[in-house]
Amino acid sequence: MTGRRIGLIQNSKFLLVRSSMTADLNSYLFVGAVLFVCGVVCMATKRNGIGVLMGVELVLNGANVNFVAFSRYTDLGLDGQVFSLFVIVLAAAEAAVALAIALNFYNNHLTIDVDRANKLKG
Amino acid sequence: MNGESFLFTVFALATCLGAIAVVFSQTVVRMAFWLVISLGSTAALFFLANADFVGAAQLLIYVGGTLVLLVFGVMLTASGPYLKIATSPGEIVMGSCVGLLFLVVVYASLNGVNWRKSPAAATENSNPVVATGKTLRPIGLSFLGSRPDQDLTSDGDTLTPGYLLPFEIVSVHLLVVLIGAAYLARAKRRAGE
Amino acid sequence: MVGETLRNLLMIAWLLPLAGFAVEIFGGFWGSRKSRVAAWMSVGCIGIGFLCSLSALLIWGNSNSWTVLDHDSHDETHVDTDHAKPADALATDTHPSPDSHTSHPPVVRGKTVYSGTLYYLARFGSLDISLDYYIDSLTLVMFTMVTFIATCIHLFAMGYMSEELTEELVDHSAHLSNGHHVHRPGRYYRFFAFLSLFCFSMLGLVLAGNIFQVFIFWELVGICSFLLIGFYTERKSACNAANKAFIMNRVGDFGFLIGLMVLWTFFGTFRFGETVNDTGEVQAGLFQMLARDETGNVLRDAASGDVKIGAVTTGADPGGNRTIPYSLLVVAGLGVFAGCVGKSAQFPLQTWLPDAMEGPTPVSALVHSATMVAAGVYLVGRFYPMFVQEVLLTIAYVGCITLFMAATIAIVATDIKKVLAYSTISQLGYMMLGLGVFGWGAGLFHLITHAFFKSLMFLCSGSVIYGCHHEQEMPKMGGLWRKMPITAFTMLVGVIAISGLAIPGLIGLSSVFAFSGFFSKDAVVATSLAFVKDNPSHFLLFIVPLITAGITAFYMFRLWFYTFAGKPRDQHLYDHCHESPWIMTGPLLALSFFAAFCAIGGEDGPLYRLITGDQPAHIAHGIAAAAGSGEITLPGHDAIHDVHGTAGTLALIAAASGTCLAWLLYGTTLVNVAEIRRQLSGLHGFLVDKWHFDEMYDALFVKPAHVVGQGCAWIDKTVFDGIIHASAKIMIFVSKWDKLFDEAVVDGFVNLLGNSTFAFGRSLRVIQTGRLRQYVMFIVVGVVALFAILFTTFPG
Amino acid sequence: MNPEFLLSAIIFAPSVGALILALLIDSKNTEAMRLFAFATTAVTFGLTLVLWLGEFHADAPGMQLEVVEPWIPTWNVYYRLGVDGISMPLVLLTSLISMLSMGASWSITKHVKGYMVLFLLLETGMMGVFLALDFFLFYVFWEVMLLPMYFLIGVWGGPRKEYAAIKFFLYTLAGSVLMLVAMLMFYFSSSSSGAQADGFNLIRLAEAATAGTLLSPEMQITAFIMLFIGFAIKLPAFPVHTWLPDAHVEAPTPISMILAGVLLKMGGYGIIRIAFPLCPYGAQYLAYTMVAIGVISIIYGAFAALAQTDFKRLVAYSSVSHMGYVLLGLAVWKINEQTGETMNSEYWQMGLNGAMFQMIAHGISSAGMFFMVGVIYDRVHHRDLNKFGGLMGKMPLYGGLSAGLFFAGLGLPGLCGFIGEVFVVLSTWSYNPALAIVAASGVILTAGYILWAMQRVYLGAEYKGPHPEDLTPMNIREQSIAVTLLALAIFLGVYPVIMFNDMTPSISRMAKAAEAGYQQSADQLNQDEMQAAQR
Repeated sequence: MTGRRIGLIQNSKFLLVRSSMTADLNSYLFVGAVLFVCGVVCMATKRNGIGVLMGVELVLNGANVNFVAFSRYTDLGLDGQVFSLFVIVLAAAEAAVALAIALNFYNNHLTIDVDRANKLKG
Repeated sequence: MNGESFLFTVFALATCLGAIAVVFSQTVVRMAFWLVISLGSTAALFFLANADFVGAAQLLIYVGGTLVLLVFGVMLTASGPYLKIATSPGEIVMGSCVGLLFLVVVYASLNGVNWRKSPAAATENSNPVVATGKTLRPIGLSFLGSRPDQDLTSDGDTLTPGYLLPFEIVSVHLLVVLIGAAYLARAKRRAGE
Repeated sequence: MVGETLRNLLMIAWLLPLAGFAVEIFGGFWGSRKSRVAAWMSVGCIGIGFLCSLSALLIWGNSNSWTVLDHDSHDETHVDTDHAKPADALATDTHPSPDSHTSHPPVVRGKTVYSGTLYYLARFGSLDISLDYYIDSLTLVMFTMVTFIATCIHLFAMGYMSEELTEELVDHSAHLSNGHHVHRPGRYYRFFAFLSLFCFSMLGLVLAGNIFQVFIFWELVGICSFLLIGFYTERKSACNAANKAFIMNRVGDFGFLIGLMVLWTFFGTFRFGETVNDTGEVQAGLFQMLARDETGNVLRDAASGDVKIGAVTTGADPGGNRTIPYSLLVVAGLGVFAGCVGKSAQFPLQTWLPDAMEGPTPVSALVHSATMVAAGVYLVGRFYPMFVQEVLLTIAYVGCITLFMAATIAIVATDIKKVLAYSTISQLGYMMLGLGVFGWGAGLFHLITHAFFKSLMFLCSGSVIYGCHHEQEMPKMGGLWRKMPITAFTMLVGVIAISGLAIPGLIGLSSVFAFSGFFSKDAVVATSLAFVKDNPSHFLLFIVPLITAGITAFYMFRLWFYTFAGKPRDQHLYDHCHESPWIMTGPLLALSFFAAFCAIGGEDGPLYRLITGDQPAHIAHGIAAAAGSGEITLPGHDAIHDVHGTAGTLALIAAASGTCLAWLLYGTTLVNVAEIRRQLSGLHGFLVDKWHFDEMYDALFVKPAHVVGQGCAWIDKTVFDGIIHASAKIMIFVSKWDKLFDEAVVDGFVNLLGNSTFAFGRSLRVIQTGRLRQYVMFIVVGVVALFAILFTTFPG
Repeated sequence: MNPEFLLSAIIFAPSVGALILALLIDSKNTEAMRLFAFATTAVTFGLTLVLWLGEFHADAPGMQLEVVEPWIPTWNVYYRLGVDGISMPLVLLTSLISMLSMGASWSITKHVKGYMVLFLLLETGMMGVFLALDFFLFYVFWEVMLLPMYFLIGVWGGPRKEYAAIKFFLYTLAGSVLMLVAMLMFYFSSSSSGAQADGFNLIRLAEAATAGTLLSPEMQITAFIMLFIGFAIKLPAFPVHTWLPDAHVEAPTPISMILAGVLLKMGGYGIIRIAFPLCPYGAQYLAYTMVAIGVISIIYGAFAALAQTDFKRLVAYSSVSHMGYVLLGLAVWKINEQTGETMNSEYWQMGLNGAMFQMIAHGISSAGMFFMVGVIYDRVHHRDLNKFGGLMGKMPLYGGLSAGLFFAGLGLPGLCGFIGEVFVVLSTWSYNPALAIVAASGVILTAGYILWAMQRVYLGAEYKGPHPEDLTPMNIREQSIAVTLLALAIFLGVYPVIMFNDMTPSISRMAKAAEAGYQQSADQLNQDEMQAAQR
């Protein structure tokens, strides 16, 4: 019980200490987290297929921010940047494919509402 | 607060707020707008983190390419001038709550990890190569198989080789995706017509 | 050598009828119903048998120089000679016998008893059961008598049964359900086949060398009797009578079997006489094992009172120092006698014989008067050495009751054959009585004479029935002597013979002129008088036969008067009746000759001497009363001889008065018979109903047997099957519950598992919305939850 | 032929025939199938004759022509065959009755092929039971015989065939379960004493029982009761006889012949081959019970027969009555209570021989009786005794032959039934006079029910039942079957020693071994008591 409490206190300390933003690892990571969470929430709430796609982009960007931050503030080196480059490239490819799918969907359903794509409903 | 911190704060806020705006925007066009803001700010953050090339790539590919694609998508699928498919308020509230909770979890996890790998590196703030800010050439070299950022004297097992092969794979992958996307998106008769 | 010759001759006589039977029954005679070949074959077989028997008798007599007929020394010598020399099996006379039980010096008459083994049925260790032969004077006399009478009757039957010689015979006594008579092919050949089989069985019975073999042929004559009584299978009464005869005989045989069991258990052999087995060992027979002391009583163990077995036997001693309880010896004797009661129709098993008259008349003559029914008497005589006083007394009383009862019924019978049947029973009672009161010779003497005159009378009645077209009721006859004189007068010979009439000679009874019946009945009555003199408390054993002698004369003459004398009562019948052909009257004449003269000389005559040639050793001197043996004195020859004159006179008086009464009632019209009958209607009804024996047996045995049978079947059906069915039902019930358990619990559990899994999956289906966005939400929530768990579990 | 092979050939010749019949002969050609099946049974009969006349030595008491091959070695189960004076007559009887009843099977018109195949399998089972010397093998054949019988009754039977078949099956199965338990008792008993390899060997087990080392006296009683119930059901003895009337009534004629002629003998055979030698103490201990059951069976069966109106049922109850004599003869084993010595051993042997002979005799006479009933049933299709009559006039030859066979059943001297019955009864007095008298009274009842039945069926003025026009004379096939049976009945009745010669040495040996075994067990008990008293 004690250990758990300590953990919770430590976690809450990180949350509470954030009074000012400095360009350190944690700040980047926080930005990445915000991007990631926003992307996820976007995916979860948008009924528009394009919106969902945008959420995906946000998620990928969040990841990218993290990669770059690690590259900058740890001894990881260039790997982080290289990975974020790959992510960007793949995100582009994904966007292209996803858009193609969305177009197909639109062609078939005359809408882009993803809630209509419930053929997999159990 | 030095300049870097100021700039970071500004762009970080822009990024975050843009992303949040994307979430809460109701029309696709606005979402796209806010997304541009967010992604652009992210590119700025990349520049701040000494990742020049990545930042450039971000601007070029994302803001330039992907968003154009998105906008095309919006235009191609929008039946009205401004496509609006409303999300119910309850969903938004619930999504926000879950999102906040998720943020707490993610951030707590991130903070709970000591990201600095070795005790020796613990004192160092960053990789020396990255710390110099000149990363363009090393990235190019790393794509060609050479890793100037790595300490060759250290244990060979931890060394990462260059990214020549992944690079080639990605290029082929892009080609495949292009063809595939083109195939998928080709004009077809609509169902029922 | 004499033994072998005798054996071979008698075996020819014995087996020829069997061969005849086989040929007749399987010979395809059903193809030619009109052929008399089968009958001639049968007559030939039995005729050759008669010749063989006769020559055997002659050879036997010559082998001992006819000393058996020796007039002077007879009374003295035969006593000492008969079993003093033990019977020897296969003619090796190298066994000197210790004459320990007789005080007289042995007078060697030559070997007279021959016994031996034909073949073994089975052997178990020292026990063996075989077919034997036992040849002595009695055997030979019986053989000769049986074959002679059988030959006569066969010849008679050829005429009597001639109406069977047709392809379609109308049986007027058998009716179909539509009222018509039965039409059937004639069965001439079958009748003679059965007769041959009977002759074989009867001769086997006489030749038998052991009591078990007697039992075998006992049953065989029984079945022959069954077949012959039931010859008219279409007649229900005939079938019933056949069944009744066989089953009542079986009742007697049940007792016989008990006797056999006792004998077998304690003596270990069934043989009468000594035999040499195939290892050359001399085996004692029953007669040797049961020794008697000089008073005629059986030797008994002083301490226990048990009877010693094999006390004085020679050679190998199969008995050792074994004993048999005296009571069991009595049981054995009574058991064997029970068989004789059944076979000889004695009280209380007498009821089958009158019914047996349903068979053709030659059958009645041969089987049911002359031979088979006499077999019981023969067996008592043959088995005499094994009977102790109590058994003999029982025999005497059974005979006494029977002779009286049957005679009374005969008075009122109107069917000519029924009268003769009751007369037969009565005369068999005389024989039993004679044997029972220690008149061994007298009883068997009466057996032989009776066989002649009774078969004669039956054949005469057969001739009457034949002549009257199967009318058997005497009230419809009358005056027939004019139409059928030969029959009438031969019948009269028989009637006089059975009645015991005689013309007293000038010098007392010794030179009396009489027919055979007088002498033999006289002998019986004399013996019983001697017995009663010694044992006054059993006076009935003399009084009853004496009275019955009168009754006998009465009913026999009644029969004759009714049938042959007076005026015709049924003119139609009278007009159509005729004398029988020669093939039937010939045998009548032959038999009447023997019926009249076979016993000439009485107890000094050749027949009596022949019969008693090999009589048991203890007969001559009687048996003195001994403690524990019934306390009865049995008379010896001397005692009998003393009272002979008295008894003969009394018997003659009784017979004469009976004859006179019959003449008064039926020969003249002086007395109205119907009036007497009406006045005595109660008694008359009682007698007509045969003392109600049939009803009594029906109520006592037949009905209860059926009830018990039904009960057993019911028990089987309800109780045992009920138990089975109940257990089956319980099984089904249990299995139903088992099924329920299986379905509810075991299957239920599995189904529950499946159903709950299904339901859970179904409920999960709700969250499988197909909505992408929700999935993302779930992932997020899931991740959050996972991390929450992670944090709470590993807080560090 | 190799003598050892001969026994196997006898057992399996019918199976081979069945196989050939099943595979090679066209189902439509019924006549060919019948002829072939008949030829198979005839060959089997010929083989048994070869065995009897050529190979079998009547005067040798022990097992002959033994065959031993491992079958299931891990369980010590062997394929062990042999023949002695006890099984030889029964083997002969089995093959003969099988052949004759196959001859009677011409009346079967339904599913001829199946019938023939099952019939031949049944014969294999029966032969196996009589020839097996391994308990396990015996048991297997015992069960092998059961199934074809079930189907033969259940498929080709009368109106209540299913009921009868199941009744038969369950009864017999209940018995064989008890037998199985007893078998395992012997097996484990012998394996605990180290003689595991002989755990199913009937010869060795019997030797061990003679030496008193197989089972303790108490266990012997238990084992004997189980074996006895199993065999008594088959025999059948009162009160477990009720399957018999139903089975007989419903079974087709040839199967009734087999059932009465052979199957019932297995009960008696089992008692004399297994129960007595393996549990001599138990056998002696229960001798009185067995004698009493035998006597009750005799009287009860006769009474029940008296009440029947169904011709076949009557004959079936007569079987109960007659098989009572078998049980009676087997059990008249009297001992001296003090010393344990057998008293009047020769009378017991006579009883045993009489019982064995009664089995043979009953096999012939009852098969004949059932056949005769079947002949008339084939013609008029009913069996109601009250609706017959006059057959003697309508069918004289049939009537005559029937009369002969029924007289054999009645126990008429000169026919086979007499010898067995009377020998058994004669040996009984030395055991117990009272029971002997009751048993002897059976002769009256037997005469009663048989004669009464004959009167109702054969005698009388006219036939009272339906289909009088179908009362045609017997054909040659029927005649030859009936004549064969009657000739045998006469031959065995006149010259029984031909069977006794074969049986006596083996039976005497068995009896002596059982006596010794009893003596051992009794001594053992006495010693135990003395020791207990000393303490």
